[in-house]
Amino acid sequence: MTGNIVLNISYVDKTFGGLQALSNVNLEIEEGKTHAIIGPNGAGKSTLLNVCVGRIKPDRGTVTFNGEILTGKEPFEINQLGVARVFQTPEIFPQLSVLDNVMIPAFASRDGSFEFNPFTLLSDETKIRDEALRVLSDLGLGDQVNNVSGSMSRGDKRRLELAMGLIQRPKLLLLDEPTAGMSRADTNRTIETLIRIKERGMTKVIIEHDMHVVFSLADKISVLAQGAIIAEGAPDEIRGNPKVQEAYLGGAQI
Amino acid sequence: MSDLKFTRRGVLKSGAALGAAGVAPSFFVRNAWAQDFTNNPGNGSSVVLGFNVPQTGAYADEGADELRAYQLAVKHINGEGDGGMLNTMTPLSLKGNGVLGKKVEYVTGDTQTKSDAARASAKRMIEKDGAIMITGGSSSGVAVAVQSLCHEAGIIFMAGLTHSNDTTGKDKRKYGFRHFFNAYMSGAALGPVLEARYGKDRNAYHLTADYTWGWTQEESIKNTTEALGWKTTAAVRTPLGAGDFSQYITPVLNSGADVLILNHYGKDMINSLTQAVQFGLRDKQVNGKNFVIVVPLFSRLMAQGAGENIKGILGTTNWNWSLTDAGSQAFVKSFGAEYGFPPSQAAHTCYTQALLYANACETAGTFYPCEVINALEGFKFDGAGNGPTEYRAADHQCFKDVLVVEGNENPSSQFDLLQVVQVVPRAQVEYDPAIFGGELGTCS
Amino acid sequence: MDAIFLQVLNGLDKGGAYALIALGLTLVFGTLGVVNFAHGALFMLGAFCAVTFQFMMTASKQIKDESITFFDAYKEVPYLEIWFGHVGTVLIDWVVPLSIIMAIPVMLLIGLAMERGLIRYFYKRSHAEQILVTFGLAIVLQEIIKSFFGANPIPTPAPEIVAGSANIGALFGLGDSVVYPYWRLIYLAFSGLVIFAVFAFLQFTTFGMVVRAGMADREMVGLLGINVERRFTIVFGIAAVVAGLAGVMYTPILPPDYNMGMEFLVLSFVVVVVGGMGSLGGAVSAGFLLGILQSFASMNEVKAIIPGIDQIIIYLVAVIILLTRPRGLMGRKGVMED
Amino acid sequence: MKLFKLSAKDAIMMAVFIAVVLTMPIWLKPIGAGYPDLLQKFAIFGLFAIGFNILFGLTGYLSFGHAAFLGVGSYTAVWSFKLVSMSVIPAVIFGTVLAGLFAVVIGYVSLRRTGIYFSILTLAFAQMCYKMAYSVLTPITNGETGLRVLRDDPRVVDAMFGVEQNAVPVGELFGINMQGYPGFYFCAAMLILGFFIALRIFRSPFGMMLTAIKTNQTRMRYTGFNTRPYLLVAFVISGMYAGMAGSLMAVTDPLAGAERMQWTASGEVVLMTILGGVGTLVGPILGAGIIKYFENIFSAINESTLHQAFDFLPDSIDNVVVAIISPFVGDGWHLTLGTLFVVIVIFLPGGLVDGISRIRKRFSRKSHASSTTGASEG
Repeated sequence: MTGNIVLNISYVDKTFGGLQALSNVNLEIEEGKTHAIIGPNGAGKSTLLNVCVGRIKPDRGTVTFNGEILTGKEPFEINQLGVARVFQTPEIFPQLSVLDNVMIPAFASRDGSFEFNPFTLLSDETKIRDEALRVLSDLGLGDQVNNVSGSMSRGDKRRLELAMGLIQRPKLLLLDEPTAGMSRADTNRTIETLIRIKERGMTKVIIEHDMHVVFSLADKISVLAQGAIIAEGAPDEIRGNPKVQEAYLGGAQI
Repeated sequence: MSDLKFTRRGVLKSGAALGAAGVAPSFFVRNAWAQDFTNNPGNGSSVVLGFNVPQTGAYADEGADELRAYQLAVKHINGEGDGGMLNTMTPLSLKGNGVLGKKVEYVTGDTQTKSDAARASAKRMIEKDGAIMITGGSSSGVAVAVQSLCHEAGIIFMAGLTHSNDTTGKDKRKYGFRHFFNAYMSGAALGPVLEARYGKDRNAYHLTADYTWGWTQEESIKNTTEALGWKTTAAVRTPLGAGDFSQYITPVLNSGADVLILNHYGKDMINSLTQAVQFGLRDKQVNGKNFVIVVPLFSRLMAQGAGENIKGILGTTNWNWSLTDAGSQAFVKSFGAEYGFPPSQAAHTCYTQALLYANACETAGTFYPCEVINALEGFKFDGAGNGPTEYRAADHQCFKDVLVVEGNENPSSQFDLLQVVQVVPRAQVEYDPAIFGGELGTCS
Repeated sequence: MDAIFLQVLNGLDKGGAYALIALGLTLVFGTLGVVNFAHGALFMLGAFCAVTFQFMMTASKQIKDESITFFDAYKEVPYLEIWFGHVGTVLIDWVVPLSIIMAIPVMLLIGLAMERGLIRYFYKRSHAEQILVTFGLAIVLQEIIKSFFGANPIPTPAPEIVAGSANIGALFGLGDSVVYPYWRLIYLAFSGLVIFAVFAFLQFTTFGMVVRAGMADREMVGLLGINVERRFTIVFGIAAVVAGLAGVMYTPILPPDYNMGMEFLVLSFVVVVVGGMGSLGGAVSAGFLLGILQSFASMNEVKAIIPGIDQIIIYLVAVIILLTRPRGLMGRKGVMED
Repeated sequence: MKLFKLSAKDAIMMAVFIAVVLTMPIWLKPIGAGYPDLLQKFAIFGLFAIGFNILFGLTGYLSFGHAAFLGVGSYTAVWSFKLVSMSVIPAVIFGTVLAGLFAVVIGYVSLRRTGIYFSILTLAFAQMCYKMAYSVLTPITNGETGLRVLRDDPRVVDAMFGVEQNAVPVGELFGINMQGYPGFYFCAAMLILGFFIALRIFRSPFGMMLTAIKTNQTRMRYTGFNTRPYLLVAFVISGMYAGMAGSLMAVTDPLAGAERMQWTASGEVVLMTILGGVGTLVGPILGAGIIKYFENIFSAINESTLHQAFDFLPDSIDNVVVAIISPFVGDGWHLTLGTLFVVIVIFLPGGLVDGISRIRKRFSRKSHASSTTGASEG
């Protein structure tokens, strides 16, 4: 163990009905690193992220972030601590413009969870607007800022999602399959962006199916199968791990 | 800007002083006050009356009948048609050439049986249409609300159907006049008949509509019946517009009461009566007596809705078309000839009110409200149905005979729903105006 | 004891009526996702089916009252009585139950026409627009009825034989004062029957299965290649018939007038929502629950403790239930929550 | 002044709005609506609808109980007239604040639920207020008759300064009676103030957050916003608008009746807003105007007025025309209103304002690049 542990998931269990979605999951995320969680469909990856952001309450176990216990906190409180999440299916504000979509999270990180400010004008918020424009053009959405976000292509919506996460400058960014449904070119562009952020030292947890993405970004990989972590290590270690191969291939055979 | 009306008070002071002197000949008075009172018709050839009746909601049919009566009254005042009660009313100053030589025109509005809507409608008539008198309505809440508005605006209000004691009691106003009878008079008229029919030893159970009118009626009837020696088992308040009253009727069954008094009007009355009869209350025996139902305020229009259920049920009414006096006959005849069916009590009251106002103006020789009020106060007349009638000066309540009626067991026609049991003479229903308190205010 | 028994019975009776009125509303809510403010108008139209049928059956020969000359006063003798004598009298006496025969096809047609002609264009529109259009439609329907029948309630009595009250007390060994009107007992049984029929239809027919699946997950059913649209039309028709039947059978209890639908509208919404959106069982249980509570709240003993409780009990219960159970009694997640 | 800053476009809109409102007595005269009472009603219900739209239009929460706040505002204002002073200033302030307090309580409870559950909760609260006001609370509300101002009410402040009252006390502002046209201009000033505040809310980050909550509340929570206080503030603001509208009703006509709280009154403001255009700034005012116009003018047309209007036609045609029109006016005004609702929803989806801008767009055939509709449109 070298770095500072930012996120600590310990002994987390979760069952849905009779289905064991997570069983005794322990995970430590180091500061500044990109940690990938991989595993076959239904392994519990998304459930794990949901536990982290407060969407799902675990039956047992705790999640701590920089020493604060997250379990039992409201999603907005968790976000205010510096944990942002990028959703797998785009969760944007479809009726608002692309720019508005990005400005909203920026307000959240500036003003906190609630600010009563009906007497300032949006048009006066130049700082936030410039920041949003910068993030958008970084992600190649600069030409779409005034479009209604709901009418964008799926790939663009995913990038908008990413922009909404990035503008908050979170301490920890949780990415749920950030490139799913993107073209190869878009995927590569996203990878580049994420590498650039990595250089800035933001901690990231990525759930991903695309091994190309995983191996280009991850410093560390955890493998989840049937709700339990079956392997953990550097990318190279995971690549050669027979248990991982079995989990993937075995899963495929069934 | 002739629309600016509410600031008249200061301006009118001098006018009032002149009015108090009250000696000037009428043509002089008219000219002297040409600009002085709200909606003064001045030298115009016509005068506008405002007919404010419910056109939507539960009382829409009653409102429609009121409007028919008003239209008929306008015709007669203007000298069209057969003249109706103009031929029978005495004393009468109207000549059948309009009022003071001016043709009567009218505007209409919808009260919706809501005080807000009624006031809005009345204000429109006053501010926009230049109405010099407002009349109509089908509930006491509306009557009281519009009456006080008219008082403020300096416009005479001739109330339509309103039965609460408050209208000419604690909420009476100098500018408001009521021809219709009230709950107290209902009680006073009903008492002796109840005693004669049902004896002195009875237990009454009241179901009362839970608002001002219901309460005053409950109180009046209770006072009467308790004076007879009846006991009051319970007086239960029911929500207005409850629809289904069964949950209030079931407790009556084993309460030991042998009389059910329904202080309901309109749809509430139809529903509660229909349901009470369904519960077998009319055929029940309690304490060795026949159980009876009493509906203190009856209306023929509403009784239609209760169908067979009203047969044999006692109540009171202001007027019924089957009356045989000359005034009633004349009115029924011209109303029937015009519309093909007999008028309701609401129609009669409204028709009479319009005529009384017009006549008062003619008598006073001016439209100036204070003079018209003077002419109406204490005005004694006959030939408008219900025998000799007086507009009492002290509270602006009309005193006349009250009809005790019962649901007709064997109607001879589709309109023959109510049968007059007794015409209770005026002397029996009169009371001291002081008992209800209130203050008329002054005419300024 | 007698009093309690009577109030329970009364509560059931009220509850049956509430449940029946709410049933059609929740069906339309749950399957079509439409906020139907015209549901009360359907209830009212049903009642006026009975009125119309009564008018037809009692079409009368008018025997003029010669003593009155200035208006058309007459005594009516129905043609049915003239032609068929006693049989005619019986037919007229039974007019309310008989009008069910007419009400079913008429209400079905009205329902189908409403859905095809108007409602179907609003499935994808916002709830706000659904409210405006159905409210507008309700007003139009009301005004049409008013122009034909006037604003006054019209008496529509139950058949003579069931007009009185049954001595229930004797049946259960209670006092003599425990009587209850036959017609209300019939209404209770009838609502039970209709509710049961609707449930059975949804439970045991393939059509019902698809509708239930549609209530659970509309897109899913659409994806299966089933023509959901046509089924929705039929569901709306059924809802109209149920509302109409509730109206027909209610006429002897509440002489119908054009505005009766509006008066029941708020109540039926409260029942449906307290029951939980998208749940038929919830609507029915909420109907009975509210009926019984209302009946008890109206007892003098209760009112003596809390004055005015009978006025607000329904709303108070609605608030308490919605605060303790987020989706009413049996509501499903995600239905009408956004 | 930063507080009064507006973008150039909005400043023009504001100026036009002020001009249009203040000249209402002139341009409404030809259509028969230029008399004080109806003008006051336009302003008051416009204010009510603007406030309702801040909740419904921005957050999407459909309250079916806003009439309760209208009623509370009215009763409070009348009590202020009775106990404090005939001056309208305390009346309006007390009415608005007390309605706001009611809104805090009702909003806090009701906002625990969303969608139709929220609607029914608000409806239930309002209906309880109405039923109580009509019956058991009569000592406070004077029940069916309505609460009125009487000459012998205490009025402590007025008594202190020895202000004499007329036989019929009337609300006043610095000695001007708040009835007739002065009353209208007072209401109009409040409407303009209300419109300005609404405009600022629409253009503020706060307004943007409300719109975002409407669009995707779940996402807002994961974006770090506690949505509940936003919703509650919006609810309270719109409740205060309703309270102010209610107190203005009492100012122009010192009487408060319970039916102002009935569900039909709540439904009316919903209809006004939808009719004009949910989430638009001027739509609700337009909707309010149309409904009040129908209620007051169409209901007053009777056959004889129609005959007068079509007098220029030959008798036979006159009769036919009158026969066709008369079912839709007078006691048939509901029919016209209902038909209007249906027609507007079908042909102008999104309400009048949205429909009109759509039609304009179709004619101008502009490029579709910036076709933002909804929340931020005027």
